[in-house]
Amino acid sequence: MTDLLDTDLDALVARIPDGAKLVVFKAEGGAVAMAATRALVRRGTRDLHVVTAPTSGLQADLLIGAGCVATIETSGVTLSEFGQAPRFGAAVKAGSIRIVDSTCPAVYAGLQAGQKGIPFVPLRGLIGSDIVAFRDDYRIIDNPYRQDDPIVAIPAIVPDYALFHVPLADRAGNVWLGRQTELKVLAQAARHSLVTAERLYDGNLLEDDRLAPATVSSLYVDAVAVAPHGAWPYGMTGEYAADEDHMAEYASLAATGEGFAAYLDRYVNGEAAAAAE
Amino acid sequence: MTDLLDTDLDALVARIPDGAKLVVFKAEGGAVAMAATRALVRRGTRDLHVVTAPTSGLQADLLIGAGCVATIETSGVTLSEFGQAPRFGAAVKAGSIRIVDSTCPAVYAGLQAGQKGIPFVPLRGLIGSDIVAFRDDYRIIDNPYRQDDPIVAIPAIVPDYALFHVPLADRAGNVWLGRQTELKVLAQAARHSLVTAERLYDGNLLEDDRLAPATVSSLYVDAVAVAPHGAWPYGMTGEYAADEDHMAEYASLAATGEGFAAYLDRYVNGEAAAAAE
Amino acid sequence: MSDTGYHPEELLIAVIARMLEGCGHIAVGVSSPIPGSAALLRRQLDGGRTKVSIIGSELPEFRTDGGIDLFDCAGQGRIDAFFLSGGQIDGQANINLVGVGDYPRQKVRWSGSFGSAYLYFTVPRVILFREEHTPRVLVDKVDFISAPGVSPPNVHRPGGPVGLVTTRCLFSFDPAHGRFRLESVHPGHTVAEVKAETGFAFDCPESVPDTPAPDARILQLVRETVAPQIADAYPKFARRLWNVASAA
Amino acid sequence: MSDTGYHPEELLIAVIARMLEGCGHIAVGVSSPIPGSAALLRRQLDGGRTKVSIIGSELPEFRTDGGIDLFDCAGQGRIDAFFLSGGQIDGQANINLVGVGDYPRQKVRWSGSFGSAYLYFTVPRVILFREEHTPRVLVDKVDFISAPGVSPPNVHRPGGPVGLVTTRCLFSFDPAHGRFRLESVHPGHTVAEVKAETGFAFDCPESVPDTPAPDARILQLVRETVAPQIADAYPKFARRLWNVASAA
Repeated sequence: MTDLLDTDLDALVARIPDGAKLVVFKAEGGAVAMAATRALVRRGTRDLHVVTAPTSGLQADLLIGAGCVATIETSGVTLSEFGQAPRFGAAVKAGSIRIVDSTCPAVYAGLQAGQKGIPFVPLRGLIGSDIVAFRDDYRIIDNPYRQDDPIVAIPAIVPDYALFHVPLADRAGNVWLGRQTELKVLAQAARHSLVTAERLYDGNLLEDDRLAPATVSSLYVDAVAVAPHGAWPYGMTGEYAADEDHMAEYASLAATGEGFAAYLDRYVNGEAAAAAE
Repeated sequence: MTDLLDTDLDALVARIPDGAKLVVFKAEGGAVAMAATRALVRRGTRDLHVVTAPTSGLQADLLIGAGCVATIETSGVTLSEFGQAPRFGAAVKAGSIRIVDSTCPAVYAGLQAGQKGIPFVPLRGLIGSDIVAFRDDYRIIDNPYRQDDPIVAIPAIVPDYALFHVPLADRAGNVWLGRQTELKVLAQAARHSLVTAERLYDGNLLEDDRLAPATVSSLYVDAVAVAPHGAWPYGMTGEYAADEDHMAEYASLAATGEGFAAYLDRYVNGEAAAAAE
Repeated sequence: MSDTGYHPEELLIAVIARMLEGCGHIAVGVSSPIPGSAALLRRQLDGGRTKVSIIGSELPEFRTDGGIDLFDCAGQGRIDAFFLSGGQIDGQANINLVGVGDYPRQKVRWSGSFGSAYLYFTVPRVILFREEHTPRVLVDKVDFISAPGVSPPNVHRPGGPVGLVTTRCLFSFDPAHGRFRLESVHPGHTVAEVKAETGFAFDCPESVPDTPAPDARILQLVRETVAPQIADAYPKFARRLWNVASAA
Repeated sequence: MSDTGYHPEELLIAVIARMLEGCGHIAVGVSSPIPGSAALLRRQLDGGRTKVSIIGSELPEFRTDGGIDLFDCAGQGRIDAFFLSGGQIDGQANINLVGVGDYPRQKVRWSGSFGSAYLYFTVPRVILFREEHTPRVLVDKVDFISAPGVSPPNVHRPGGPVGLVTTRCLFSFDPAHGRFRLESVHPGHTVAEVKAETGFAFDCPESVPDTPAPDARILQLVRETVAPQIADAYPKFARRLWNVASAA
């Protein structure tokens, strides 16, 4: 079996071409591949269609601020207790990104349709919201099981790439999701999955009766890079807490374009310089 | 928090009324609640609508042979290497049960629709099969995203009860599924879940980062009975192997009505007598 | 603490807990310490029978991933109450979590609609909660409908808004007429003030009672039992109000 | 072993392995030791690059739960080849896994259709495999269509049957005409015998070659490398043929 762990962060993100549809996972729990996201920014990837599953925070804001994003399809971008996402807000105001507003269960439903290989999943709710009004890819169809019962069809979302961070990966390329079991939907809906892992698991994750249930098999994984502390400044359940000071610093710096540039210098490009020393 | 573990097998199955729609899980891996099934037979429950998710073996054959079943909705009932399911075959031939033929992914899709609270899930395939021809609850609808593209709508399956066996349950009523993660779909699609567990877990399953991902929370669980060896004569991954001698004995006895009656006496009613001694 | 003998937040917790009476399972979204406390108070009042899921909490009993399970659970009809808010809320209970100005290039952009466009339809008792009660927030018509307050009769909608709680008052909502009704004004506030600070028209009875202040038993439950529980999900909130740390 | 120097099963394994050339991921259902061995042989011939999922196997590399994941995987287009069989198979490649006689009260009831009605549509290369080659199995028209061999052009169908392997011969299948074509007859069997034992009409060229016997390299791979691997999923089969126990 091929060793899928023979890659570093730069090689991992180099697989994502300009213009790709990239799905990333929400901030809670630590599945945010922040180290890989900084590598993506350094690489200067452009014109991404970012799908947030279903929301995002610093990760999307950083990609938008750095000019990597053409379209963002999201149910919400927020820095939570650190306030609104500043580069996202500025980009919307400037009209420099295309925004595709969604609602959390519709993002999941679209990804689940992608996972099942079906063209759509019907979903309750939504009718009468401006989300539906502004999306030309939703259709209101008739429930074939009841008279006069409109329901919204959510089309399948099939991202080119899923990018996420997990606690464990093994040499065969299997990855253990921990509590973030929704990542399985992302991995199976996307054509390719790129994963960073906190650490290497010595053995085969699928052999362990306790780990196997939350393991995505290598069948769905294109490449894995080991990235200790790879969710930082987000935290990771059972591993480390979020770096609240850093989040506050980001929120403060990113409030202006100049501050954001300083943030990039210090923490994104500076990270590479520090690593090279 | 209520202790959901204060029940025995008889009390557990007494919750299932005659005529209930009951979903049970396929035989692989050991999630078959065989001890509870024998209790159900002893109780004399009648007119069940059994949905097998997606197939069954000894469990369905036993319930059918004992006269508990009015309708069976299934993708397959088989004793696998021990041959066709004899009481199922006899009941079909005699016309004594209603058979609703399905196909595995359609059972899962229907249960997933129940889990999501949506009226149906569209599914590829099936068109032109006699499964569709004989089911008046399937509809062929138009894919709203492509011209002239028929697709089958699979209606939601919402069982009254799910009945299955798991490795671990805690006192709060959380149950750990092990590798049989599809059980989550059954538990969430059904209105009520009744669970037998190999053993008690001392602590809260949701607190353990390795067990929580495959744990169904007590929100979905009505009652749990601890039933060691509860899948016997089926095996259970990581616990015990299937009892092949017993399966062969069943296949041989159940080939005739008299033999099946002898089996019931010895292993179903006899089990209660032995326990009472 | 104000000279009423209780924090203003404690009044809101008590008000919301009353609105939750009879709920079997209450779910609380992120960044909602007051609704979360109210749900936990309701649970205490009901002898612990009420199930409470607080998204983002680490307490296993309340743990939910806030993901697919949450929405499926609501779709199954297993969530009886939920809380929504809005950057704007209008008189028909439409909520806007997206932004101000002409969509999509808005002059102020908020986070986004999250799960509102779905949960507003599927959860029977949705309580709107927004502390700020000004014409800026409570508008005549929202700039973007994240989720509509009412739906035509043929739209499947087991859920919807039952009321709106602010720091000034409590409104109930009548889905048949698509209008709010002023139910009570919190102690220290007036009907005239509510009218002046509300950007939408609402039904107002001739006599509007004061919102009852939380009694001693409620305050004791909140401070002794609820406070250490909510501290797990909202440590800063619990520290500020009650100087209490997490029980976990 | 027969006097050919190989087991009849080894010929079938070699035949099927040839049909699997170019597949990236082969899935094998339950109770399929010969297809499973063929898939593992294919993997050896391809230097281990081919992925093989054997349902029911305990080897982690091949492990799949055979559940929702399997069908989702096929729906995503990530399974290139699969095997189906039938209690009856007819000349249009319709398969019947349900029973004999008028449905639903049939005189002989088999297990049921399992995943066939879906996988036959979604997996590009479905190989029909049935050892018994008699007019009882290979019928003119099946009594119940578990899964149809062909579909109208407007039906989304990336998958379907490519051929049928029995103990007597190899048929290819032409979906455009909905007919089987006799490709080769296994050593020791004849075209006349195949015609006599087949209940459906099929295309038959004037000259039908013999199925090539497995050569020494293939037999060595099967016996030394594949046998201990398949023994994990099918211990009785591996013991009977090769007296080999599981490598696990």
